[in-house]
Amino acid sequence: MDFNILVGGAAGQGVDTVAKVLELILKKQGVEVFSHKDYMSRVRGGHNFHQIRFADRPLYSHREDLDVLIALDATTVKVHSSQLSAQSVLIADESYRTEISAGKALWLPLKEKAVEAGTKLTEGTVAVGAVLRLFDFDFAKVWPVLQSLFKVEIFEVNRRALELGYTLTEPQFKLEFTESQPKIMVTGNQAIGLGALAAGVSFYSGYPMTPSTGIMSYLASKMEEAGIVVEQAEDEIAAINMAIGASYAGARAMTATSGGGFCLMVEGLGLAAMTETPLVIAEIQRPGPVTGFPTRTEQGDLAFVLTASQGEFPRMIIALRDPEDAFYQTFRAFNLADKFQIPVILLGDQYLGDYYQTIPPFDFSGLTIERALAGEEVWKQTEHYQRYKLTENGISPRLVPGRCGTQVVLADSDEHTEDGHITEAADVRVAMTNKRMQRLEQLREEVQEPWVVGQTDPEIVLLAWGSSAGPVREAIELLEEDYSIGALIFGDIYPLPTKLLKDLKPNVTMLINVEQNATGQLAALIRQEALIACTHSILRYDGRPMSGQYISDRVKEVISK
Amino acid sequence: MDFNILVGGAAGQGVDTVAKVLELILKKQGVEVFSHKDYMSRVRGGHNFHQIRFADRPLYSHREDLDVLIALDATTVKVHSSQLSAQSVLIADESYRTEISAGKALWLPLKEKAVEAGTKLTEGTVAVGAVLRLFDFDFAKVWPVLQSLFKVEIFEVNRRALELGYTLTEPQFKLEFTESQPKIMVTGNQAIGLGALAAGVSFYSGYPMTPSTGIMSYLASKMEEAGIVVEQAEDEIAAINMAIGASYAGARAMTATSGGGFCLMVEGLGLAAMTETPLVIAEIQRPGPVTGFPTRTEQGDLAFVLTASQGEFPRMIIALRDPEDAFYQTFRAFNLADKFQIPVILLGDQYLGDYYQTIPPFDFSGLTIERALAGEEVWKQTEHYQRYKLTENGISPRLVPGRCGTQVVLADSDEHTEDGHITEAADVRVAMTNKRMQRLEQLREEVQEPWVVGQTDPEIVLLAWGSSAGPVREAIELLEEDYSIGALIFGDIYPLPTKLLKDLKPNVTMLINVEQNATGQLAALIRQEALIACTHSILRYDGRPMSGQYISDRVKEVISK
Amino acid sequence: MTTEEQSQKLFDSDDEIAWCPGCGNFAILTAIKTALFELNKRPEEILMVSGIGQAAKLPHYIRTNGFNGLHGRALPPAVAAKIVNPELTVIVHSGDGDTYGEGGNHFIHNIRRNVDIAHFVHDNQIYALTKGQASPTTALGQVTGIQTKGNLDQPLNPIMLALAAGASFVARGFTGHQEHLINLMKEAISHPGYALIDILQPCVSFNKVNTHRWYADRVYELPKEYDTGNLSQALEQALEWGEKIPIGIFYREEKPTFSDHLVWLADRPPLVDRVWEPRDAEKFMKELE
Amino acid sequence: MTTEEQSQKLFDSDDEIAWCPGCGNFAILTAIKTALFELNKRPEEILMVSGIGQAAKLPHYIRTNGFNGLHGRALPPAVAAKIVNPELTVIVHSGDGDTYGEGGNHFIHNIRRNVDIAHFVHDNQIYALTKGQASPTTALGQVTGIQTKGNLDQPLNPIMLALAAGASFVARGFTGHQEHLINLMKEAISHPGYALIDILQPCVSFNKVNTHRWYADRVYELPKEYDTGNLSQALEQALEWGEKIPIGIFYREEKPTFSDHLVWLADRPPLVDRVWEPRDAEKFMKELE
Ligand SMILES: Cc1ncc(C[n+]2csc(CCOP(=O)(O)OP(=O)(O)O)c2C)c(N)n1
Ligand SMILES: Cc1ncc(C[n+]2csc(CCOP(=O)(O)OP(=O)(O)O)c2C)c(N)n1
Ligand code: SF4
Ligand code: SF4
Ligand SMILES: [Mg+2]
Ligand SMILES: [Mg+2]
Repeated sequence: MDFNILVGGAAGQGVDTVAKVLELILKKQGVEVFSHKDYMSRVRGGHNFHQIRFADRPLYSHREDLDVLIALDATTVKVHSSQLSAQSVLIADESYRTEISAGKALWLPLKEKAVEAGTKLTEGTVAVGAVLRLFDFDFAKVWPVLQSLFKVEIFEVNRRALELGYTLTEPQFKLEFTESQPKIMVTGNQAIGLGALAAGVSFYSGYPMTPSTGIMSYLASKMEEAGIVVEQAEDEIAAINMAIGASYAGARAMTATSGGGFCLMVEGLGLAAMTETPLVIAEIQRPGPVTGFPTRTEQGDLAFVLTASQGEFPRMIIALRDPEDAFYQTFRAFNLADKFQIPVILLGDQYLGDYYQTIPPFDFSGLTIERALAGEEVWKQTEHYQRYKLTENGISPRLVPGRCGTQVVLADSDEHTEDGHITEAADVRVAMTNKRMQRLEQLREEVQEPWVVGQTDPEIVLLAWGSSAGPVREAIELLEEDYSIGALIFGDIYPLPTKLLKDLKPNVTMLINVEQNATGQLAALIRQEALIACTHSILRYDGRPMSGQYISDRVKEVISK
Repeated sequence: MDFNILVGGAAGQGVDTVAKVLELILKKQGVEVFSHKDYMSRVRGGHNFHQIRFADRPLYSHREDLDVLIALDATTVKVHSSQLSAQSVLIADESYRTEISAGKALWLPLKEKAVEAGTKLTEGTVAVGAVLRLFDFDFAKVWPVLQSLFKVEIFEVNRRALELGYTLTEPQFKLEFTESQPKIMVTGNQAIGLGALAAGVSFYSGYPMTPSTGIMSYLASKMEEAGIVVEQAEDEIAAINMAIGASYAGARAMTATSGGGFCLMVEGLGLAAMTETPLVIAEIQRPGPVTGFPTRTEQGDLAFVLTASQGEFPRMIIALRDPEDAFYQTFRAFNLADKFQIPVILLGDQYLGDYYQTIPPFDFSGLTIERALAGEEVWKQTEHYQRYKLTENGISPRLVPGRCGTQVVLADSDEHTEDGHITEAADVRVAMTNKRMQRLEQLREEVQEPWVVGQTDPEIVLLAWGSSAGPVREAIELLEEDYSIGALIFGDIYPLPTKLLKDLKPNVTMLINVEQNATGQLAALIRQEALIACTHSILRYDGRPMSGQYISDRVKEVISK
Repeated sequence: MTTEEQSQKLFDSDDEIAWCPGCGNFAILTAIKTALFELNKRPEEILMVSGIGQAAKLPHYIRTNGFNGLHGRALPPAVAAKIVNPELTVIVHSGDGDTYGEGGNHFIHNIRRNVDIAHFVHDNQIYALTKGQASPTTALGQVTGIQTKGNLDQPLNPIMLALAAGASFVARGFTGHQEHLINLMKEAISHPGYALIDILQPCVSFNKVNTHRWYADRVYELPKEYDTGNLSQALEQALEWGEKIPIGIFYREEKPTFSDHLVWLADRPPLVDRVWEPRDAEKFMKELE
Repeated sequence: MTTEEQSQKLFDSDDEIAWCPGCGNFAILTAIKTALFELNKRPEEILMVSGIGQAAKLPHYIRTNGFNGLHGRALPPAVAAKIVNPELTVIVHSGDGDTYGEGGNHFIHNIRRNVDIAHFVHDNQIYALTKGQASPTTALGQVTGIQTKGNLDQPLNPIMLALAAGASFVARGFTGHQEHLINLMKEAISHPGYALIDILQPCVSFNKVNTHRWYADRVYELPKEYDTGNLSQALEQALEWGEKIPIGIFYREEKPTFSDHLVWLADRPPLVDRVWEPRDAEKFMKELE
């Protein structure tokens, strides 16, 4: 069982609500859900849609071919009816009636029934009812969902609308699934927020920027319960500098933004590194340059964050692969930042940030917060504490100001002595640079090798990173019957883990980087770090995410050339 | 003939004046001069020095071993007397008398004679007199220099001081040189400024930041004569956005900064690219991260500027190799920016920016300003003008607002249509991305291969870029008698010209990147772009520039290992 | 045809407007078109500059030259373009977040420059395009999707701030007083030097506090007798915000503009028309000999 | 021992001072040490935050906790540190360029936050560390190495700006009135909320206009009778700059500070002492089931 429903309409028409209702009803039915949102950078009008896919096995990506198309306006019919196949069903109000080339069109009195239910605003709910009937849904599980979503005042009218819709269609598809383990349904941005909460983040400063804002609003919604501060800064420069100040003062601190905001954080990134202040930054990519496509997806900022800021310093970059990975890696990022006293950048993107996926609940039992702060033995010493003490492993014992007896803590952005004072000495400079860079070498040992998917010792190897993980995994599933194919999917991306890359067998005939950008940024990094060149590349840069099917098709194209 | 004089003292002691007097006198004598400045980030006190080298043949770098050491304080004696050899002479006031390990110490009554001349402030001038006598200088050429440097009020007392100093020593060194062609003496920053003036820059906005400020003050000193505007912005964000606005409006515009300021320009860089507004940015590097060593030198920002800003777009990066190169490349940068409607980044550093070198006068006759603006045929057309028209070569005809009849010019930072209107269309996105990136391919054809120095088909090849050009050239001169050695010195660095790299003969046994940074940024770029890995590297990152001798010594070390 | 209709014709853009029905921005768009028409301006003489936000989309919806730059960075390119080509009528349209938040530093410092541009802030007291976070003018305590416990930062008073920074023309308008707004715009455009109008602009989608009604109930036009030349009084007047909200010109003063200081350019053509050959710079090289 | 000597002892740093002999910064350093001593503060209770510039070197020259960050960015880390650990006495020392130029946006917006910190601006009306360019407070027309035709931008009035942005404590000091300055500092540090002192600080190396003499001839202390609680009067008073320059507290008001708004943290330990286990977040996951 693997179904795909698209609901589309103009912004402000309630597309989001219809999607939310469907997602939750599906989740409560116990099926696996993968729901992807495509929206424009406007508040009313335009064309937005959700593709809600559900199945009886875990789903890793959206799909483009539809089983059901719910069109809340004529544009949706026009734009999406080409995604219908012979077995599909189109549901739309009869006023949009037109010719479609494939599938069964149900031109229903949605608007009329909505008015009958109480208000024309429930047109979408009527459509949901019609869809539920198509799948012969268990109604008992529907009401609680409706109740949780709608305020009492409007629950009744929506209930009526749903029921009216239910009468408009006949069962057509067959749901097949076994009751499964309890699941959570979560977006990448929520998972990042939750991972940060688990890690004990207590100070978040940020500036709104699509598609990263979800992280901030998620954390802001937990301010009271978690007992933390989430503050909107005047700009991204303030956001990162505030987070650094908070971290220096002893809090676990975080900020998030998208590429444009990250531009303004670049100097602060260097400040975190130079002052050796732990910091976690989530960069949720959208297509650039600059304003670009504010609400769409791309993996175009890897090269940028790799070397952002002047001079040289250690940093860790983790590309988030799916919501589950996002949770655990965000948690890990805080520990790594503390352990190495460095900035850690989490690279997400709009696709990952916004899609909903059902996954098993996170396991909190294995998580331990490791602050790596120096203890009393350091601050009770009689000598003056030295923030930047040269040590064997390049990590100076870290104390928190006002929490270390009569010691004081001096942090400095100039090149500095072990005490943190400005210096101009050549030898101190060399020692401090070595001390900083030494931790990059340690990081190289800490990094996790990419996920390995598909066959062992395959002839065709796909290389991917971040949110392409799911689609690539699905592509491999589609391809592995016919081809000797596998994939390496990078999460830790800088320093680049190169063991598996270097272990690739000589029988590899095609090495294909699969990326959501125009230049192949992972491929460039691999050339630089491992001297390995990809033979082919699959690049998408129109702002739309790759699905498993898309990748599979493109791989076949490449092979057949 | 090849002499080296160091003059050192505390900031505010007149070290700069002594150096200036010596440099100018030397230049007027007709010798070649290379004078390098080492200064601290403070206004008074500390320890500053100039190393003034002169010879009867072109000089490409400073030297560390001294013929004459002028110490205006005890620190200078302490720090620099180790640079003296048996034949060298130390000149210092008798009050600093101490043991030195090599060379002849002349402990002279400099302070006393200064007071005798009229004011103790002329101590340095007395020392200059003593030095002139050491070299038996032609006095006739000295007075005009003094007159040009000192206001009438203080000329007399300085003249007296010089004469008094002249009586304190005896000739010791022999000047040997033939009268040569007229020369100019210029720093890298001045050369950049002059190149920009020649190219017709008429709007410069910047924010002070060492070591880039020299460009701004040079241009500011020509405001009236050149009829241009130089405006200090409130911050670097404003600086670059103003320059972009000026360029959009039709002026040739420029900004300059150092790494920290460039951090704040990163988003603006993308804006220039996305709006296809020509822009020239000089990034004069200093050691980072962040504040780092404000007045010292490093080549640590190459990796940063290579990929700064989110998303992907064409840019051109030119590393400036010496003042002469700085002039011509700055001029060229404006033409390239206009031709391809892209940002062009000039990478300099403190060493290049501040050292004085005598060079042949620039040849203005070969320079042509190419604005590459569209003409009447475009704006007189009846259709509406499209700023981002898709054309075969990816370059849209560019018009200037208010200078194209009744047409209007719309520039946009979002992804846009050919008209410049915001779009969300996937196909337009792809077309526009291709259009932008297409120019990168054209740039690849435009780039200049690196300078080739040393032997043909050598076994040892040094790879260097930017301001290391001079020192590497000198190192090759020192080494080529004993070794089969040569060097490639990159000016155009992105897109990286790879022809000569790929043409390297198989007999190359050692490929050594020579860089002023800790990680080998050129080597990384070469791995990425040409899949060629260096076998060794020589890296210096203590903020001090490499001299030819330094590189030569390090090369020998590498070879002997 | 009415002025409005004529202006629509002259300044009509073929771009589809993406604002919500009922948005205050429509009134501003109509007002600026009408003001420009009544001032006898031609599309090609105008340059509209904006940052990013709902307000900042305006340059797409009017047919003039346009530069839609970065969020918060409308002013720097605007003043530079004006310096390069003083014949352009340069107008900045941007949001309250754009101008006073991300762009706050340029706001203050461009007031100091006093370049001859007009600056129209669509002040809906909210970040609209990003879906409703507090802006620098959002009331203390107002709850939003991010200010879940109420806005923690006291709001800025743009009028006060502009006066304190030394602006030579400071006004407040309201989208509900269309004629008044058109007149303000005409005055601002005609004023030599930097001219600010903070325009109260209801956002029907995200600001449910400062609605059209809310504003309409409070605003009143500064009386004819009000002396626009008295800075102390203007500062006093600017403090009024609450039960009653004054609109109109708070302060106006003629003082030297940025270009008045560029005395060395006085007899020269605008920079955009500068004629220059590389050889013209040779004299500067001579100084280095 | 005098207070000054005692304070020197307690707060003495072993770092060598890199300021020029005769620089006004020395007086500020002595004043802050004395003020802290007289307030019975201990080095470890204090956090000194600065940006980059001559003024911004101060945290190196005093033995307290210190955060010497980026040019223009002293305020953001300072307020954040205070939010995380309200027990720290947080003081920002930075230059006029740092604060009003590069950092202008943080200046305005942190006034809005009203976090309980003191902010001491060493206002030498020049960019000193970079060798003498105009700062936002440099006079119109003043010639420098970059303002070769005279400064083109009219100066900011920091007092006015702070008042307009809603600061709860606004004062001006002068390095030549040491006792007065020490008292101002003590008041500012004790003030609950954001407290600004703009300190007139002669730069002997680069500002040959606003010399010690120049200031000394002009400054006068606001009289005892001056009412520090009257905003309109403060604005009026702030306009005075020229033949006479008032120093002292222009305005002071007790209003809720940033932490007063954090009601949900009221009964909890400071964030720096927050006790938290990953499991404590599990409840948030339950909401996603
Ligand atoms: C550097 C950067 N940061 C953040 C954003 C996201 N952003 C776009 S518009 C906007 C706020 C707009 O608010 P306002 O200026 O008041 O305009 P409105 O939408 O209310 O008209 C923000 C935060 C961005 N585009 N660039
Ligand atoms: C991002 C950035 N831009 C520019 C600089 C260079 N810079 C250092 S200090 C300074 C000006 C300092 O002036 P001010 O704050 O008035 O301090 P002062 O030296 O006068 O005490 C500048 C422009 C920098 N360090 N970082
Ligand atoms: S969101 Fe608000 S400001 Fe934006 S278009 Fe809609 S009503 Fe206007
Ligand atoms: S340059 Fe000016 S501000 Fe800096 S230390 Fe010297 S006198 Fe003080
Ligand atoms: Mg707004
Ligand atoms: Mg200053």
